[in-house]
Amino acid sequence: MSQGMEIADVRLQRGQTLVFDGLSLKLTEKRIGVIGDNGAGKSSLFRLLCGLEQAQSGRVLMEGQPLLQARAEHPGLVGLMFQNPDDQIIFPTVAEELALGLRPKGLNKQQARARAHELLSARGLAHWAERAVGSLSQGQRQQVCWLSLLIASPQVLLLDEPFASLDLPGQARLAQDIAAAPQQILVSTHVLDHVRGFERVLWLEQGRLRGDGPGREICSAYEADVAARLADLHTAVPSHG
Amino acid sequence: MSQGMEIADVRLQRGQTLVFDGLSLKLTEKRIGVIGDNGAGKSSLFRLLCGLEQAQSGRVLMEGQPLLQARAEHPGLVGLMFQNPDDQIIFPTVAEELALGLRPKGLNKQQARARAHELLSARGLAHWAERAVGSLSQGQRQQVCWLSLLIASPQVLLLDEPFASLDLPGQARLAQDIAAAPQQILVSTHVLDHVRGFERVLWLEQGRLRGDGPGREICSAYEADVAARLADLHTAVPSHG
Amino acid sequence: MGSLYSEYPSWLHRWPAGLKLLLLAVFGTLLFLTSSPLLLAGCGAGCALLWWSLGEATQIARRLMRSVMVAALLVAGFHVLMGNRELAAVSALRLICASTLGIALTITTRPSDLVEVLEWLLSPLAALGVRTERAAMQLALMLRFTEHFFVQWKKLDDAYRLRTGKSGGLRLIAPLTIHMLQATRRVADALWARLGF
Amino acid sequence: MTTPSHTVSRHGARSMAQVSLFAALMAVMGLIPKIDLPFGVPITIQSLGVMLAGVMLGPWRGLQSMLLFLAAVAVGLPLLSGGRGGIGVFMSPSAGYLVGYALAACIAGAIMAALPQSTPRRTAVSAFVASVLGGLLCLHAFGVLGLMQLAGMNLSQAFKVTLAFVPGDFIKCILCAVIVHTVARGMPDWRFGGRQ
Ligand SMILES: Nc1ncnc2c1ncn2[C@@H]1O[C@H](COP(=O)(O)OP(=O)(O)OP(=O)(O)O)[C@@H](O)[C@H]1O
Ligand SMILES: Nc1ncnc2c1ncn2[C@@H]1O[C@H](COP(=O)(O)OP(=O)(O)OP(=O)(O)O)[C@@H](O)[C@H]1O
Ligand SMILES: O=C(O)CCCC[C@@H]1SC[C@@H]2NC(=O)N[C@@H]21
Ligand SMILES: [Mg+2]
Ligand SMILES: [Mg+2]
Repeated sequence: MSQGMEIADVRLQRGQTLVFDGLSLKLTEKRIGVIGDNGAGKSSLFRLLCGLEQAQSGRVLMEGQPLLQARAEHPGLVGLMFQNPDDQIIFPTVAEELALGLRPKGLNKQQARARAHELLSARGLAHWAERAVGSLSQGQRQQVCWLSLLIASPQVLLLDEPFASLDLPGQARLAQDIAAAPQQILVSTHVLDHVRGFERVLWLEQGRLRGDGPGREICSAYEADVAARLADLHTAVPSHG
Repeated sequence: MSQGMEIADVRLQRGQTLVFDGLSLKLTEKRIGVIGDNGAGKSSLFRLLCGLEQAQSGRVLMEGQPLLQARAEHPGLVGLMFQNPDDQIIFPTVAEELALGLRPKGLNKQQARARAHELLSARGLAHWAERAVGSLSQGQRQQVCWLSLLIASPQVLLLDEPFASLDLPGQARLAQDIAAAPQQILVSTHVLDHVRGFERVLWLEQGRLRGDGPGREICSAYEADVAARLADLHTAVPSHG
Repeated sequence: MGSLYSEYPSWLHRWPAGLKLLLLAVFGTLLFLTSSPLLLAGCGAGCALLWWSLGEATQIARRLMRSVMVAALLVAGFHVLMGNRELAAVSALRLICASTLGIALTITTRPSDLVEVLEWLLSPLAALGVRTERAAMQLALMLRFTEHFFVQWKKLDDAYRLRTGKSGGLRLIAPLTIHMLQATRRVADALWARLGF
Repeated sequence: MTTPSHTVSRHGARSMAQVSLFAALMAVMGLIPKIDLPFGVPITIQSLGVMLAGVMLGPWRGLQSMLLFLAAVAVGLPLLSGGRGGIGVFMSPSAGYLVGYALAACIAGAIMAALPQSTPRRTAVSAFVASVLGGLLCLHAFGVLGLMQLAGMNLSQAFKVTLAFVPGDFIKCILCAVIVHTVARGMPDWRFGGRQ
């Protein structure tokens, strides 16, 4: 885990939108927050880091090796918790969904199922095992997404707004889980309090790095910027209903 | 708008889950917040109030009239902003999507398109009109959902966690929009600050009304309850990673 | 739901949908009236030119085009095996030409514009009591779902590949079926919540 | 009160979405290559779509979904296997089968609605029976009529031709049952055959 992940001079185009143009980043810290406005490129960054998007130019490296090559050699290297739970969930029942993440580890179906049941019981959610994922509330589905990542335990975790639909106890529990996890974790969020304590936070603005530093510093800088923009808005345009 | 909406002794079963059993509510206030844990029944309440779910027993009334009958006589009576933007969006481009909400008003296609372009321009988003909805970021899609509700301007607005994916400026702008709207609005959210100032907040717990009163009071009660539960958790179970 | 409609402007985007549809109908029929390999080869060259002239707009459909090519090769291979080279050339070329035209229409025409044309074509039926607006909406939904099959498949495959390191392949048929059936419920809910009475 | 034409009922919305989905399924299946047989009627996967539409949606919606699909084909969208479309195809030897698509879906749906569905396995068996009777026998009957009308064959010739498709279609009936089994397990509340 010496070099971590690295993005070198990446240019990423998604459809018509040029999302990144010459973005470079070295990601070695264990906890990294990613903040910024809607459309700034947080999800695109995560998709790039797990290989779902291919850069038009530039490189994405993992421990100095091209990401796709590294992934091919070690399945289960990088895991992504999708921003929208429905994009992540594949199977109809919770147990099947959790079991999927264990297949790359070489467990067979029975073993994987058993592990899934174990994890659910440990969390007091044993009754979810046979429930249809579609019959859970949105926040419950987001919890399933986190559990399925936890059980697969990839080396690097990318969490794309994992707190968005969770209730307050759920947010606190996830924050604990994150703090306790041994892996490297990147978290994107609009709830700054969840990343304020991180050693490093990236502030993206229109695909460029506007800020990069300790959580406390960058979060306040972003908040100040937001406040300034809102003040401008109030003086410039009368509110329209 | 004298009587508003009313739920009388409703029992609602969704699949295997008995969501409400004997829930009764009179909703006359102009701004009502709905808070509670994941799975408490917030989304189910909204689906009931707009007629998407049918109670097994009990009645849902609008101005004293059964809801479905009222909706049949006045299309565009109740509008729902879905919790998951992808559940709400039907058409591929932003302009089409916005125009759809105007059809019940009897506008033809051209007129509806023109109105959609107007609204987008007024918000400085004219360049979104022809964009594919699928190519927007999640927060941008949530904004589209709000705009399509705003343009359809139903008499009652049900907003199911409308802030969840919005960035900070977006949240502030939506809060302004909500404050400025002339209609009755119900908002469910996990970000309590957005409903703390409301005249009335409902706190749902496992399908029952645990709290009902002024925003400030109910929000602190809920927060206190969450804090107590988390403290219990810490003393009872050692944190598991 | 996603879309095959390309946001890259091309010259064909500017043509009216009705004209494009008419041309497609005419050429589509002509393709099946002729069975001369030479004539069809000419059509093939024309289609290649068309495809090339659309430039970046075709990017979104390249995967689809590749699968059409594979299909054409399979069909041609079959007929060659049966000892009929001419038929091999003819059916492969037809398939490629017809698909190119169809894809060109799809990527350069907003589905709603297509539906408007269809609505107009159906309008004489209104006199017979047919709810043409509903038929048009239904056609629009059909086109949406067609694309949604591919979008959903891609989402499932992305998620599967990410989590297991392998492509999902046929294993994803069952989940895809369920996701699509659930999509009908969501779309129905959204439709009714927004247009319903 | 007359309902304005741009609004839908709850039932109508559900029906529109389902009908559109199965028409779309046919369109997607059209992209899967067909195998041309020398007498002008291809082997295609679309007949599986017909069975599924009937079994999953029931007679009325199944019929509508096929009519929607055929209308889209007639208007010129290249949705038949091999990217074919336009009015022309209704003049070809396969026209009988095409008309049969609509009626076969309807009949398969009606049969499905009448058969037992208490467990996923029983539902799958019912789906198999419904697709053999509706999606195979009935579809081929219309196909034979079409071959006699449009390809100038006599009954026994047409019968022999259609026999060439039976093994393939039999496999499709099994596939249909397997898919129904999956759905019956994954979505226990799905109403096969459009049952109320
Ligand atoms: N599938 C896509 N195709 C084309 N463009 C896209 C796609 N997804 C996102 N974009 C565009 O790329 C840019 C970055 O989007 P991204 O989803 O990374 O933003 P984000 O920071 O995650 O925003 P949010 O806070 O709303 O989730 C935006 O301008 C967006 O419109
Ligand atoms: N489609 C469904 N079928 C069956 N049960 C459901 C369905 N949707 C939700 N439920 C169940 O109904 C209960 C209430 O769910 P609901 O979605 O209303 O919760 P919520 O308060 O909106 O939660 P969240 O904060 O996670 O959005 C939960 O126990 C949930 O598991
Ligand atoms: O695409 C067409 O032109 C329609 C072809 C009809 C093919 C019929 S459907 C029943 C039978 N089974 C097949 O595989 N092909 C024929
Ligand atoms: Mg995002
Ligand atoms: Mg909810």
